[in-house]
Amino acid sequence: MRKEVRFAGFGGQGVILSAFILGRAVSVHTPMHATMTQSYGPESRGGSCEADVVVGDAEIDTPMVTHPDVLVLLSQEAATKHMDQARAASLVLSDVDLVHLDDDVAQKAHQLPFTRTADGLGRRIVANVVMLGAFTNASQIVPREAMEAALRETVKASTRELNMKAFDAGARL
Amino acid sequence: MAIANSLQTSHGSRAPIDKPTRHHGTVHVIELRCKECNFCVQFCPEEVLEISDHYTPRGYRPARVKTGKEGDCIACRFCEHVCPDYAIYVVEDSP
Amino acid sequence: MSEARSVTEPPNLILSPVWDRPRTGTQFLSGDHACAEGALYAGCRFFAGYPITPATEIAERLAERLPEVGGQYIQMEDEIASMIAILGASVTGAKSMTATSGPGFSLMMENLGLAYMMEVPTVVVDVQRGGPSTGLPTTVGQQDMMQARFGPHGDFTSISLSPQSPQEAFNLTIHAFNVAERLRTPVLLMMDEVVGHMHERVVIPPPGEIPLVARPRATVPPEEYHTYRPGPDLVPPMALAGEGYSVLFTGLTHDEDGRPVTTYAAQKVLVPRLRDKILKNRDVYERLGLYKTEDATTLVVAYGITARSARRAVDLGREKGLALGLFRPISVWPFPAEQLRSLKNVTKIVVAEINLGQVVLEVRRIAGPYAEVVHVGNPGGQVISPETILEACMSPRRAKP
Amino acid sequence: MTANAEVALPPELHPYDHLLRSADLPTIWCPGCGIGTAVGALIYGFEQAGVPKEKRVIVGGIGCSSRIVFYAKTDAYHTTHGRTIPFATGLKLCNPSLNVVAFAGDGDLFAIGGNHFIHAARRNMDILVVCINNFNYGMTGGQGGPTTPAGALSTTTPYGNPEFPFNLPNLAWATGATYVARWTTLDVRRLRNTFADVVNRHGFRFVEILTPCPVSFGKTNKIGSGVEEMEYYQALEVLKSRVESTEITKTDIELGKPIVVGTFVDRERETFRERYVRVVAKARGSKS
Repeated sequence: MRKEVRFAGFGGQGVILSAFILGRAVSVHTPMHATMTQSYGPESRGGSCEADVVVGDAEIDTPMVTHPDVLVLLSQEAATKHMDQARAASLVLSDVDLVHLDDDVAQKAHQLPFTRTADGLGRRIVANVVMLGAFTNASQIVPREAMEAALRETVKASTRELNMKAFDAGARL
Repeated sequence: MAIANSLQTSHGSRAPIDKPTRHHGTVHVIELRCKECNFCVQFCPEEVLEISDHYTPRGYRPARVKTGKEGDCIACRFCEHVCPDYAIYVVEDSP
Repeated sequence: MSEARSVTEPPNLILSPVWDRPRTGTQFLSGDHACAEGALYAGCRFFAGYPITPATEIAERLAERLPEVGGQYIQMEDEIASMIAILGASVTGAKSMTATSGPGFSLMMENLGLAYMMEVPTVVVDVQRGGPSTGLPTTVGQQDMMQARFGPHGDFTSISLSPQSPQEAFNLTIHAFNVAERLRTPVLLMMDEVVGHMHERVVIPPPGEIPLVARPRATVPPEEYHTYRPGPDLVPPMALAGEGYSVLFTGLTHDEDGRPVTTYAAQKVLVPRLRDKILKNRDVYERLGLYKTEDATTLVVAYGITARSARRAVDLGREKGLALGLFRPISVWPFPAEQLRSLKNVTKIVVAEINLGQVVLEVRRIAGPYAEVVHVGNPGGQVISPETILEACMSPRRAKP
Repeated sequence: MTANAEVALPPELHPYDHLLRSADLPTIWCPGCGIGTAVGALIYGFEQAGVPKEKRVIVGGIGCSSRIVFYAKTDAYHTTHGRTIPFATGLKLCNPSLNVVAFAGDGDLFAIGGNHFIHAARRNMDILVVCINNFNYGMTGGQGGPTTPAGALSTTTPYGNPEFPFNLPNLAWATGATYVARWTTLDVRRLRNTFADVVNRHGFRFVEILTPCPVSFGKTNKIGSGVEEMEYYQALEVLKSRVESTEITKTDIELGKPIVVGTFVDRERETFRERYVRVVAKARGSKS
């Protein structure tokens, strides 16, 4: 089994952190293997941003993602850039309020209100965690307990409760 | 030298740059190390030293104590301290 | 702080280095962070560096971690200062390291040469990015491999290691320190941007599980000691600063006492020994990764991140019935020539590396007489895909001229 | 007067022979060069201050001055051009019990190594930096450098130096040195006392020693031999035992003009080491 997951959005949305949590969940809390890579630009905020995670039951050879099985689109720029990949992907998640998809892709995509849900929790910054909840549910790549454990270990203690709430809200979307 | 001369440095200015205790000493020269730089000769406050007339195997004429000045060393050790080649030293005579 | 120190600790740090904060167990780390943890595990307690992408995370991790274990991090004014500061640290017995990328690596060359000449153990990490010059600061390259081999002026022999994963970055950093100490020589860890930034599972064993090697030390009294008199393994035992040996280290050509003797006679004793010390101790550092090479007739030679594409290419080729194998020099320099020659069935070698042809020159020198040697690469900026490597494996043999 | 040339000398004659690699004497320095005088003064300082022999470390760069490592019998490291200070930095940090002196020339410390000097001073690194300032690159035959006086002749300033030199005490003061003195090799007794005073102190200490370079600088600039350059100092020296910081800019060196010597800076500042030990305490305390 080899699953390629791509998170795409803009800097500041927690794209890389999302990939990190997924990678950590797999690597530390399951016997499976995961490799996380990221596009790394000079800008840390605002620019386009991608992070990839390859999950496999054997050691990952090349970590480079070319045909993502799962594509998470968090900005219009990312969606436009990756529309063809989205067409080929077996699972697409997007933020319904930020991203407009081509009709054929929209039909199969999980278009969900990540940002709006986070705003509902009072902190837009946890939109990515809402997304991770939805992703975990929809993708079935990694057990929910592993994701929750990785999330708990990654975020600051002071925001743990909020993050767990956001994850849960995402899983229920 | 020209500039130094223009400022009227004379041999009379050969005062030590600080005050030595008045003692007497015996000067020793390790001739093989001496490079004839003249520092000791020039700055000895008692003008005890001079350049000898023989050559070391390296082609230098080593410093030596002037004949008749053997008792004039005041053991200020300026020669020993200023010598860049560790070629001269003073043994203080026991009082 | 406690005066008690474990045997793996450098002897002289008054800050009393301790190893009570190992971050052991299963972690999810970048190659850069794994390298930093490897250094700590190996007993490195001094890091001098200058920030540069994509090696900065090593410095950042060590700035946080070194004081936790009683070690020292210092950010120097440039890479020149960083390189020589770690030599100053090492002559006291401390295990020291710096980390940089291409532009900084260039600045380190002169003092890297001094380390070879003075036989000072230390570890230099180069997380390679695309060059020349500022080039592609945030993307991958493997273009410093010949600089690792021949960067400093004069004759010397480089030991360069190249990890393909964060776990290997951890393990090879420890190996690099062990080799450096054992042979009294700098060791280069030639990472690349992808391995440096990529995160994977890294398992850090409890302290003591991976053996650590200490440098040969002076044991005779000072009056019998000669700073550069080699042992039978050609490595001179080292007296540290402050041990009362009045040691004399110089970058000038020197005799066994470290005295400068700038003659041909002295040079022809010293410089060949520095070479032979490395070449005759291959078992100390040589590491090789072989994959499906037993019956391979076409071999892919690749190191670092490229080796992982190459492994996929081998699998894809095998699915098509091709007898492909992967030859992965983990110690790239000195190149494991004998092992390459021992693969008797090989008639074609594809060297894949993210440059326009560097290690391929050495492979061609070794295997050119009996195998067709093909290079597949790019000028930096992107990992070579498995498909590209496979294509090179499948392309028809060139007609002999 | 003792031996003549043909008589074998006892191995130890000079009182410093046991502190020198005396088998390698005479030194390579030219007749009339003052570096050996400065080396002797430093050895005296170590002795007078009671620094244990095994704790003495001298780091040299490249150039005539760096040759100290081949004559002074201490742990000695002859490194690369300009890099004395960062080498000494790593060494001192990893064994703070050592008494570390970076001993180098004006070109080494202030041209190629200038950046290291200012940063080590800024950090207040715990080392003594000794600069043999002979106003030119002596070993390579007398090229102009960062301390060559304006208008002075050298092989690379054949029409007179168009550049202005560094005022080293001013630079050291401005960048954070805690102790700054300037002497000539003629002031050998004061120089010796200075070393005796500062080798055991903490922080970044800087001693500039104006030194004759008869073969390169002296001859070219019509000052003459080593002893004549010493006389030149004698004529021009102005001793100021303590220069106020606002006055330190008035210690520039110009050809034929008075040369101010003395102790210019003597102040307390926390050292890098002291501050870093607190970093360690914080890192260990807050993470346990």
